[in-house]
Amino acid sequence: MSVQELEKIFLDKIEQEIKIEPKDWMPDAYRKTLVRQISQHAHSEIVGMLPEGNWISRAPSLKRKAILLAKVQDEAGHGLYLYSATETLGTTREQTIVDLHSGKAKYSSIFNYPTLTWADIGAIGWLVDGAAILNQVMLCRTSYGPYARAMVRICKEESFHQRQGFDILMALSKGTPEQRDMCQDAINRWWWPSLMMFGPHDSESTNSEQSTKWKIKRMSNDELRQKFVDMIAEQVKVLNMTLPDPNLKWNEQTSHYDFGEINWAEFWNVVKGNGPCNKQRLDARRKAWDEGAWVREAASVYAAKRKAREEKKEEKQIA
Amino acid sequence: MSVQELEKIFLDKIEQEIKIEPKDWMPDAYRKTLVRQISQHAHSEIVGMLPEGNWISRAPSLKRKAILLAKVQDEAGHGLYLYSATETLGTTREQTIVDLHSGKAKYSSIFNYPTLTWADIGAIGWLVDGAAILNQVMLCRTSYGPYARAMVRICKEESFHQRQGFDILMALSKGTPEQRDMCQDAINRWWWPSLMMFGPHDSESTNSEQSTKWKIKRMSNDELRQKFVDMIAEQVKVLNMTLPDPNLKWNEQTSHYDFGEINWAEFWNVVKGNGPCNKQRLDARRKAWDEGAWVREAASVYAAKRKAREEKKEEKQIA
Amino acid sequence: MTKDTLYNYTLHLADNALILAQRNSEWCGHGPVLEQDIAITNISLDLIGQARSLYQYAAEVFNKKEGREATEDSLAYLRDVREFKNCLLVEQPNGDWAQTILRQFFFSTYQYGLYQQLQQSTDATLAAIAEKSLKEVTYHVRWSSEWVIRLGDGTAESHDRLENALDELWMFTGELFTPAGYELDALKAGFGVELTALKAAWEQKVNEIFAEATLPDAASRAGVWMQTGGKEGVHSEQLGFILAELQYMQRAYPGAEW
Amino acid sequence: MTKDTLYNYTLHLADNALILAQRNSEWCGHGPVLEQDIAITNISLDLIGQARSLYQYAAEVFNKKEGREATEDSLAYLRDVREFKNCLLVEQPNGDWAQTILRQFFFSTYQYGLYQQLQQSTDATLAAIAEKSLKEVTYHVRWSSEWVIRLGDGTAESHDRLENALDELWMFTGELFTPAGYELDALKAGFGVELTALKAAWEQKVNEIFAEATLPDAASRAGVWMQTGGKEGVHSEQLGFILAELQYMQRAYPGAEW
Repeated sequence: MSVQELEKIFLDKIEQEIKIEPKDWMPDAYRKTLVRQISQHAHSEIVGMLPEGNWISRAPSLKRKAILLAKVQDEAGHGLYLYSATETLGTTREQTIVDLHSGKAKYSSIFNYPTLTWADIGAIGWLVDGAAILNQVMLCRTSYGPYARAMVRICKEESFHQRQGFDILMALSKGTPEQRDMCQDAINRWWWPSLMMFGPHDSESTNSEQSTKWKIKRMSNDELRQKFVDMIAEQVKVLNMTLPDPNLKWNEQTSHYDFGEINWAEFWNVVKGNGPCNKQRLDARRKAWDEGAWVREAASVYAAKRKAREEKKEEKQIA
Repeated sequence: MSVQELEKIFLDKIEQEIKIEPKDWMPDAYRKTLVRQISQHAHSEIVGMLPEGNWISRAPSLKRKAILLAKVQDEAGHGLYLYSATETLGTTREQTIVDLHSGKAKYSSIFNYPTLTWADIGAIGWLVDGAAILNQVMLCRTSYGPYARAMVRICKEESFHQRQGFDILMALSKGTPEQRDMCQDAINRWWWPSLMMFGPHDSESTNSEQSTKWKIKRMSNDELRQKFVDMIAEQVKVLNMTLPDPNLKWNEQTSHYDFGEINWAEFWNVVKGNGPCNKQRLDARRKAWDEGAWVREAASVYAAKRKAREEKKEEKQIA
Repeated sequence: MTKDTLYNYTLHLADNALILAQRNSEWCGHGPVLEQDIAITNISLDLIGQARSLYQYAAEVFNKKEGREATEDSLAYLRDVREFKNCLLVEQPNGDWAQTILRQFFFSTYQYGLYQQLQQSTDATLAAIAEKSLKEVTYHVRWSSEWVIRLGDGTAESHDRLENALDELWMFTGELFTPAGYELDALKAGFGVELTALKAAWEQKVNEIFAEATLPDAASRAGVWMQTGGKEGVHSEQLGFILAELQYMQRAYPGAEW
Repeated sequence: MTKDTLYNYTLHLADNALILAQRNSEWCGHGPVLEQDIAITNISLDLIGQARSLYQYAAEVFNKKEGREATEDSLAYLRDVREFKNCLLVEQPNGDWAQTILRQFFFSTYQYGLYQQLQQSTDATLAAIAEKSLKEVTYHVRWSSEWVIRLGDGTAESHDRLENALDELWMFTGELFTPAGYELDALKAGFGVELTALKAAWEQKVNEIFAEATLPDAASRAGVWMQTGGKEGVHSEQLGFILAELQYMQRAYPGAEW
């Protein structure tokens, strides 16, 4: 078949909402876009373990410690699903990780902010996971089968995480004056970075158009962001807290909340590597990887030895 | 002069309380005994920095933090004086340290016990420095000049340290019930090891006799120990605390305190390397030394470069 | 005395679980392979679960006796280092992966024997916690055994590192089988476990796994002096630093609900 | 507002000194050479001394205003991470000797310029503290400068390590000269220092020492993004762990006298 014919079949499937599967023909650019997006998503899960992991040893109760530990572990699990999805596209986990460590691959910039107080763990659950979910719910219907299926599994756990985050803040909001301050302070620091998670305005977003055509994305950055603002602006009332945006206001005409302009200079600066924790995060990942090298090597050498022994045994039994 | 003549001069000096100086002839065994004893003393200062250093970051007030830091620093200074005294006998600091790290040289076994609470810092000052001082005061009159002079300097600071230790315990003894418990508990744990610091009974002490003849030592282990018990048994009353020895009792006839038998099995076991912290202490010293290797090398390479440059400059000026 | 014994004995079991969980959890996000990051975190979670059940029970025992309000969190977060009753083994630093693995293998193998006996405890709550935990511990033993074998029979480097871990940790294994006062009292009272009787089975398991891992057997270390004290609150200098982090929030915000 | 400004400004100066002292003191007993173990401890001691004077003064200011009982220790030991106002530089980990040296060199050179100006402060207490401290700081600058040169112009390894330290630390030097709100207010009120004016002299000193150390000059790093936030309480993740240790005793035993 000619490339044109293959491309037609591919586009028809997209049109008819038939998932593209690993063995199907697909345009190089589609494959590339997916590898970039899924691995970026995988890295976000893995790097995202660090800011929250920072509070595991100091979680203020045994129950909260267990919940946090389980949550960070879930993120490792999500990383695994997503690395597997990338592998179905012909890129190994190892290669993907090398790209992260070299700075070639990106991860969500939100994880370049520090977790300074326990309330940050609540704010991350509520705001960061809340923003992530909106994106992920959309991706449950993405056109590439393995990615969509990974997303279905992830979404279930993620909404659980968001509730847990909200629950942390709820406890703080009902607590002592110090706890309430801690809660408001965390919301103040995480609000704008959360809005940035949806990416640049649609008008500035270079990859969006093609991704939408291929049904990798099914909603625009600005649409998702608006949905998020509408959701959080309501939930924050339950906490008796406020969002740090004087321009936030319900708009009767649009039936949406209006909100202030994002500091895009900060966004691009953090993407470029200049956030408060970019270096720290990458250093931590590289260190874990480098210090684990001898472990991975031992495991693979042992596996080979064992396989060789078993084959020998089988040969003997046959002989 | 024959060896016999030299030896006679040497012994006459000892007899007449004239200090032996580095350039004087001395018997090999005298030199060896001194090197062993002074370097052991130096190592005790340096290793002794570790158990107390363990509480610098957690000292409970800024004032106490400063006092503790200054104290541990003084110990480093004492180490320096003593390494210098060893060097006057022809053994370099480096060689002495190598012997410590290989386990060939010893240090006072007391530092192989852990500092578990803040009260331990007080107990070390009061009991451990208190025991050390008795020994050191005696050594101010030791026959080898550089050693005696180092001791004079050390003694001044050490008695200051003992007062500071007592002061820590005094504050605790006047404090909350938890603080008083902490104080008594520390005394309970440090009392017996302090008594062991004076070494085996005179009847078991192999090096003592010759050392006494040479006036390196001027009091026996048991004499010093008795002096210590008599002193502490009085001071502990000021603290409203007790010593953990049911046999401790004033003896009208001897005008000394009687006290219970030391657990010599424990003593020898810790000397042999089996104390709670022997491995930890030596590992810490070795780590500091090994990780400092590149620093020492850089300093010496730079010094050489600089010297060469200065010589070149001088040559030019002359030419 | 039984109430005190039961309280102390239960705290000891809880402290063991909590401190090892705390140590293992330091790996979370920093493991050598993603799958093993997940596995070691799982073990942490199991141990925190055990610790919570045990602290809850200890609090119940305490409150009945004292008429005061201990909770799982007050017991975990508001006792200082001399009141903690965990054995020295669990507070040792993670070191490298070999040291973490070996610590887990030693401890889980011990805990397996302990909980098997504790299932027969005359104290129904302890028996139930032991029974419930045994399934988890069985997995911990298997997982850590496999890793001991993998590292011992892997590369020269992994073998060396495992031997090094042995040098670090062997001296803390004797305490597992040296009963503290409350353990002897618990045994007399009928709800405790005869620790010395567990030792033979523990050594057998260690030797079996060490043989596969091409490590010398336990007998080769017969001369090593065994450290004790942790169970009676005389710890290594490590524990104070663990508690400083663990307890910071509860100490800094007394009485707050989280 | 002046009282608040004075309080915050003084706390900021105190926090800088305390946190760097705490960091440096981690070396005590673990230095590369005995003489340098003593030297870095000396610097710690000087900084604790400065911190104490400053906290005492901040407490005085606070107590006059609030009629409450702040002390040097309540200020050092009972504020949480968001209330600390030290710059990011001083809370960075010790790393190796090169990193510790470079951190000290950057900070002391800054502090030298700062205290020189502060001697002229309209606030007599701050002026007196600055004057008293300046002698110490002069020595800190000299000592750390000598080490920067020694490491930069020493071996290939020491040079590399120093360059690596530069990569770690340069991004935290901008904050030194970026005034926080209370610094601007302090300047307006007449007792503060014009930070931006200190920068040129700082860079000149850095360049001079870097030249001797065979390191590229400051201009070569002109593109590096400067991190800020510490002075306003937005710290790195390091500080929480520093405080957990630093404050443990005061938190665990509230109200006790030591």
